[in-house]
Amino acid sequence: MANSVEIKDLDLNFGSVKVLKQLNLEVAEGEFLVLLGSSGCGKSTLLNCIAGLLDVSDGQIFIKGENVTWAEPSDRGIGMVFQSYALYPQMTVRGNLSFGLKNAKVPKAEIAKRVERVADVLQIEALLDRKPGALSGGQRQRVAIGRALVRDVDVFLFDEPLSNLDAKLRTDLRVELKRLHQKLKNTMIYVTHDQVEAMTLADRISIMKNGLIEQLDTPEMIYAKPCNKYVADFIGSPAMNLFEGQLEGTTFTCSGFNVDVTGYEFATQTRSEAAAWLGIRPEHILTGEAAEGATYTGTAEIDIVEPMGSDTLVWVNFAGQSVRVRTEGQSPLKSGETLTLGFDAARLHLFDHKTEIRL
Amino acid sequence: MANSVEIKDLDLNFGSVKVLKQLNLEVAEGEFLVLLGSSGCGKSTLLNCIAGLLDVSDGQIFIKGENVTWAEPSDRGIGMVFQSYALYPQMTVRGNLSFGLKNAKVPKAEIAKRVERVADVLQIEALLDRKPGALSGGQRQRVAIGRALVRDVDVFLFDEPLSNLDAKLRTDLRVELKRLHQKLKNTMIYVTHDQVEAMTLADRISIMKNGLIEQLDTPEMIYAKPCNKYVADFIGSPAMNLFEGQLEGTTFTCSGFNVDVTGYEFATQTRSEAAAWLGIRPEHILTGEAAEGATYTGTAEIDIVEPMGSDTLVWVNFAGQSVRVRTEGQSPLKSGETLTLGFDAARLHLFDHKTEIRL
Amino acid sequence: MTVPSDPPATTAKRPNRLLKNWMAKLASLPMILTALVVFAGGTAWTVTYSFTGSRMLPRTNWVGFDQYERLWNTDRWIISIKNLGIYGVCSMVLTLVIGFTLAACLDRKIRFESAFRSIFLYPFALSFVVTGLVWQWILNPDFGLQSIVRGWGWESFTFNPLNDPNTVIYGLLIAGLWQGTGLIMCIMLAGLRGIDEDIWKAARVDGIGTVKTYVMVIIPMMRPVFITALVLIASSIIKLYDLVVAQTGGGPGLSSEVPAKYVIEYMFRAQNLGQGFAASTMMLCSVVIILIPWAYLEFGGKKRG
Amino acid sequence: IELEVTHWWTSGGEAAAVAEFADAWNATGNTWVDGAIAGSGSTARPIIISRIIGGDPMAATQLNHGRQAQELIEAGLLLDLTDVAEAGGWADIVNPSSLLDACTLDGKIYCVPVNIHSAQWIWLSHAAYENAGLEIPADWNEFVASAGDLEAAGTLPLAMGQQGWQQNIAFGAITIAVAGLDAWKAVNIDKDADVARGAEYTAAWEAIANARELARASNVQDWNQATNMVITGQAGAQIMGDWAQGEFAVAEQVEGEDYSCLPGLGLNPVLDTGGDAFYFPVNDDPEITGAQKELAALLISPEVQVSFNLAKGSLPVRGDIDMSSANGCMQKGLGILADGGVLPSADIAFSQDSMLQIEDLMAQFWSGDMSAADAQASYAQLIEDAD
Amino acid sequence: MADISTNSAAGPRGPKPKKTFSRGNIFLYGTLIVVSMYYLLPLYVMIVTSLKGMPEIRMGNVFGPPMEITFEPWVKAWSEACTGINCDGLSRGFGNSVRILIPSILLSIAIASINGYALSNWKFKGSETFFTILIIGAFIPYQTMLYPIVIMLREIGLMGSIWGLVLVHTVFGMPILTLLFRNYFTSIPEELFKAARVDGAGFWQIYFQIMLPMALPIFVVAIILQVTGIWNDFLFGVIYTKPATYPMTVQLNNIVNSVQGVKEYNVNMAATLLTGLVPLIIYFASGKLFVRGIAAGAVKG
Ligand SMILES: Nc1ncnc2c1ncn2[C@@H]1O[C@H](COP(=O)(O)OP(=O)(O)OP(=O)(O)O)[C@@H](O)[C@H]1O
Ligand SMILES: Nc1ncnc2c1ncn2[C@@H]1O[C@H](COP(=O)(O)OP(=O)(O)OP(=O)(O)O)[C@@H](O)[C@H]1O
Ligand SMILES: [Mg+2]
Ligand SMILES: [Mg+2]
Repeated sequence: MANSVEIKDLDLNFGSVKVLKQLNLEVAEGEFLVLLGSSGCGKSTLLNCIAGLLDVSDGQIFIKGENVTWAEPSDRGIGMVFQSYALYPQMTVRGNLSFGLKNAKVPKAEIAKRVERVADVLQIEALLDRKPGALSGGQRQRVAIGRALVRDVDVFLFDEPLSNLDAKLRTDLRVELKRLHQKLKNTMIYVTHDQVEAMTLADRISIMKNGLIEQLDTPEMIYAKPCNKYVADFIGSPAMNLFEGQLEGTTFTCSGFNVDVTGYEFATQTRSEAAAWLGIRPEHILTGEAAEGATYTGTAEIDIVEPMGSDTLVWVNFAGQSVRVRTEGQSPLKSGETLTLGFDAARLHLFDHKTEIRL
Repeated sequence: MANSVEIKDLDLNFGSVKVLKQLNLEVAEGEFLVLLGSSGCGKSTLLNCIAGLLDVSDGQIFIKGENVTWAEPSDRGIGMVFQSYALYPQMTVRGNLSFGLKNAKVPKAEIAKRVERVADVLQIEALLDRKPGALSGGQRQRVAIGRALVRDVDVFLFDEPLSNLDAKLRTDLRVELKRLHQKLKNTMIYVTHDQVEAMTLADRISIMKNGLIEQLDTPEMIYAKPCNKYVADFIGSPAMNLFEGQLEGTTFTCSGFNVDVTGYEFATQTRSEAAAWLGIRPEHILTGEAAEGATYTGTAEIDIVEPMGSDTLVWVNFAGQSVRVRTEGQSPLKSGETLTLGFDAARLHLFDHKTEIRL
Repeated sequence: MTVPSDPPATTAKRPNRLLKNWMAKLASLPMILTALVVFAGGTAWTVTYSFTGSRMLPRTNWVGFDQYERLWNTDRWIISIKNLGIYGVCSMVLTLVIGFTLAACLDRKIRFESAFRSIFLYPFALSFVVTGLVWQWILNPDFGLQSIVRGWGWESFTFNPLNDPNTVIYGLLIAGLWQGTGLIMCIMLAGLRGIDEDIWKAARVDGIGTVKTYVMVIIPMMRPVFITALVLIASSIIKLYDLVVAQTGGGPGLSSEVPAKYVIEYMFRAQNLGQGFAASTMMLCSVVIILIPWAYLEFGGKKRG
Repeated sequence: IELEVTHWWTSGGEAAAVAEFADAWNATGNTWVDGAIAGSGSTARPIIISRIIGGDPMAATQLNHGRQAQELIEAGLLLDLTDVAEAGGWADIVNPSSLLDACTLDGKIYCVPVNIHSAQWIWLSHAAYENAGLEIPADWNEFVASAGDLEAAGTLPLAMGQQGWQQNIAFGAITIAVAGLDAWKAVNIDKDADVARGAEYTAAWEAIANARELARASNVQDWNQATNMVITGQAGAQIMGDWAQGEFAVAEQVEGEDYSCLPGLGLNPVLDTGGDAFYFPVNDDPEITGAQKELAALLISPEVQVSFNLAKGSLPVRGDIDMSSANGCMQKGLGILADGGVLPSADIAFSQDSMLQIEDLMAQFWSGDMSAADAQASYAQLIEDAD
Repeated sequence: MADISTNSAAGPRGPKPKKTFSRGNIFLYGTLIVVSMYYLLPLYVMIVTSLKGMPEIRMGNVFGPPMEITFEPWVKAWSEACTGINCDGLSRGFGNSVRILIPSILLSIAIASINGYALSNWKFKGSETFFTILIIGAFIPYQTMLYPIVIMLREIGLMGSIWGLVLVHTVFGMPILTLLFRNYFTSIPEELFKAARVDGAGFWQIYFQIMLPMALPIFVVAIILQVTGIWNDFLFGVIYTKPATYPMTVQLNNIVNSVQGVKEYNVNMAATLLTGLVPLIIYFASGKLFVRGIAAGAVKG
């Protein structure tokens, strides 16, 4: 599979601020890559560089094997969708869709055909003669996607396209996007800071922090084997519980408990006697009877119970800190009661204390 | 338990637009009531009426048994927290906290004491001499809460206090709020359109639609026994799957399947031969082996699989529509495969087709 | 995944920096020329010739700082500066106070808002010549306000600001405010409309009175608006000329002279360009002194995206 | 041929006078395009000079002659009229010859003097004096003596427009009357600061300080408004140049019946000989240049001089024409001219720069409470620095 | 429990009764009305005076309504008042003013809007510097620039023509207008611009097809400011043109400043009103748009 987008040693500075630092990225043909990261980490900047909307300070960008580092945005074979839709407010939907084609001097008949096709794909035929102001948020974003689609490009760039929508619409459009990708099989690069979107949409997720890529892997791997503490903490909602302690041989000791981590798949050779972090996801903490046979079993006082309908989040005081536990369904637990907890060694995560890299 | 807030036959019109219509509400002492509803349904309006920031068109408002319909906001014994924080930007945090008290001519020593106490409760001691501009969103909202707290009032009103925060902070502050309520035991009325907040925080949730209260009940009841189709559809994410069909005796028939609803707890006397809606939550659809023994078992083609880390959302084509199924953990299902589904009669919801009221 | 990671041989050249966005640069040419040739060039020219003894025509007979020395030894210049100082401070304060008060009144959801707004704004549509003329007339003691009030029976009423050297500057002020406050009110009103509703609500819940809320909360929040207004007022104050000429002609005596008038008269009536240029250079200096803090506040503090 | 002529003659009498020029020019088959700019010279002068410098000049323009135009001439921007002057024999006919000298630079003539204005006049209102039951004063001293009674009768003794140049005219007239001619010449022509500090001038300044009190209640700005106060009898007198006559004429007042005029304030019957002149900016178009010269000759021609000066109330620049139709004031002026009681005009004596400084001092003095001694000291300093 | 509230159910109900004449309201409207009088007084005086005959004016009372309404001053101001030997009032200047106004507005707004657009969306090295110089230029008293401009106009050969004047208006209108447009265009989401770039639109296409149609409010403000400024301009109009093309204000100045004996106040006022009519109409007509435009372009600065 050829690389659709390839970024080499990309540097980007705003004045003296280095936003992207020697960034390398390869996106395969037809891949759905999600850039995930906290606010200000440089996701949009990277996307803008790929689109040619920002001049890179150093490095090269290839799209479909061609060096486009200095090409105009419109010549790069990309389409882009923005968080704020960025529809041209004074043009009708049809005008919005055909603006780029008109600029490219595509024949009229061809424009009409393409607009029809896209409108059909996105089911916005009925809206073609309205102006963006007369559309709902979801419809607007659909038109914005259509505007990228109609240009028949190889690579789609999305900058948080769903952030402005309410929860319900977000879910719907997310599914539509996924369906669209399955149908079109274009390369898509998608920026978000919503984990659910990242997890559900991506073929691969690239987790960014301060202009660097921390981990680039499939959603499953990122969830199951975060490569460092940052990624572990970042992915998963509610976030992973982390305990600070000592790893001695195969035993992790911290102020409140110790647990035998023999069942843990070490990524590297274990160093004994090292300060380390132990992480466990709220949904992987066993409770009640299930906890009995676990690698480690203990008890904790329940602080807060948050019923969420389909499951319940319980905050317990354990090992001197507030620990999140997620239990299935609606649970009869009450604040102040005692809960039995169990950790399964296979579900643990261990990170070096200093480098924060997965052990 | 006395009613802390009582609203009688409240009407509110903006010109000719009736926003609240003969609304009645009673909030018990120490209760955490969440007003939930889609945008524009009148939640903020109701809250503003309670606070005295809007003049009611008709009806009465009692706080602690006193008729405050015409009282000034500051005399009602309420504190209010806004989505946009609404901090006074040019005053320090201390200034923000003490401004109202100074104005009420509270003695200096008393002010200092109260500010200290609140700062301690909210852990913002270190921020007291900063200005809001130098605070993060979460810190700002904490100060805004502090400003309400410091006034030592009986009723707290929150208007979407967490909407402007990012996901992680939202979760943290949500828990803090819950803890605060457990500690202070004040009456709190909380507006949101985020279900998770509503479910986790509320003692009771009031679901509003077009200025009317649709259902007022505990989170568990609202989730388990939504009183009508609107509430059923509104609560739960992803939303409940709804099928349109006919209820004949104890059998529900629709275009794709029919299911015996004998195990269903009818709320009212069953009318046979009525058009009805059948609803089932994605997390209540049984899959694979578990589905075998269910009231109804069928198969469906998988459309899209969305792994979300701790669980997986599967979209299947079933009975002519796209049906959401939520399965535990990371599932090996793939798009295009066939999935066995099972419905459990006890987990179903039935609504009258015309009135949309729960059967 | 096998990735053909050998970079394609055709490494695109970085395009010439100057030619990048050349169309934008071309389109900005009028602005660049104006900035460089007219404003920077004209200013430099003026400053340069202020060091010459030019009379009617610009000449390069250098005289060093003579013109400045003479300038600061001239009573009229000192009076002009003082007048501008008094007028400037009063006008600045009063324009802001009145502009803000009116805007605040209009912002209180009143009836006939647009009528009031038009009334306050319309003088801005008139030229200073008109303003000066009308007020000169209204303030005329023989048939203006004074005679009316006397006509009502208050015989000892005296209101004759324009003919008294000590008060003439306030006579100018009355007219200047009449014309200038409308625009400031408009700007303030726009600023008030931009204030978050919730701040008002928070203040009401805190039990803070309306006036106190304005003073303690709203005004500090409108700092950028006040800065914009301040800059506008300052620029019009420094340019103050037409009004004086139309209303008082600088009189009685020299009691309402202003620097801009000094510049004009020395350039054209006295035909002493060097002196006029020296005076205008001093004015430019004061502009720069005003502008630097403003530019710092506007552009230095925060970076725009 | 259309010639555009700029000037700042817009008051009633002035406009009537310009109309005489225009009619005469139009009568030759050409067209007079009037470029009047109201206000005083300070409004008009930058406009005129800008246009000349800007290379888009008018065909002819009014300027006070004197030193105003010198730099323009040096820059080669004004048309040399020597040939016209020689053809017309201006050197012989222009009286006094100082007028032509003011137009001459390096032996070449660059302007056409069109009239003589003198500033040393006091105009007295008969109506005001009759109301107060007083005799009409015959000179400045009598006027000062009568002022108290005039004031008692509710009449303003001295009308004074609150502008520096008017006050300066009054100053000049009073110094000639009080300090005497020699002192005046020493100061104004020789720029002798010691004389300006001397006793004669002290007396003059005291007289001025007195006059200031007489004019205290005068709160008009423009000179013709002040004149109007004299015309209507609101004020007893005004010190103003002979152009005030035009206003009396427009108001249909008769010299000797309704008003009186005293040249040199009735004490020292001398007149300065300032006046107006027309300049002709250089033009590329030879046709226009020809017409400019034609106009120059026309302006000084006898008939035009008569009609113009009668309308404007000024004296003609040629001694060889019949002005018998002029009124009494003008006849007085002509008489003084003929007697040679001629002084150079301030326009010629001082640069505009010095003039403005002096006027500023006057404005300051007349409107405030500056003592005569302080004013005299400042004045002497200005004379010392003057050029 | 419930009885507490039932007992007090007799208390206040429904909307809070509002006193129409509350102290606050009296103060508020009182202030507004008093201030309005201050603002309206001159207009009233102008109108009333312009409708009086001279005899009535000499009698004194400027504030009294005319006993006998006459439109003669208006006629005179429009078509008869003299300056020098021309007695055609303001009528001649009106046409000139319009002829000057229209191209000046078009050119100055066109250039300023392009500047603002380039400054907000197409920043290049030094663009902010030029802009800063421009803004400082807004503070320079015009009069001090007269000479340099005369020289510049002479060099490009536009001295004395209407186009020279148009150019001058464009130059001096540029700082404030550019600031307005720049602030406005900066407030338009950058994404829109980026989307257009991706769509292959160039500098002018984005300007004409995307930005221009969105800029109506700020155009209103710009037009209003320019109409006021250019229409009321006297200095440039008189210096950079010639008598044949003098704008109305020059005629106004001539009428007002040519004192012929007593000042004809009624004619002056009529002339003044006539001259101010165009901007006045625009102000009264534009109303809300102006505030909105100011909010969009000035306040965000
Ligand atoms: N024009 C600019 N000038 C200077 N700094 C900038 C500019 N644009 C962005 N930055 C900085 O670059 C960094 C990365 O910005 P970027 O917009 O790429 O973040 P992001 O990851 O997209 O964040 P978000 O999730 O909030 O959109 C930020 O720290 C930001 O402050
Ligand atoms: N000042 C007003 N004038 C007229 N209508 C108003 C006003 N304020 C609110 N409304 C209308 O009242 C209705 C309810 O508004 P409200 O702000 O209470 O909604 P909400 O439930 O808080 O919505 P959101 O979740 O978006 O905050 C809306 O339809 C709104 O358009
Ligand atoms: Mg971003
Ligand atoms: Mg709301």
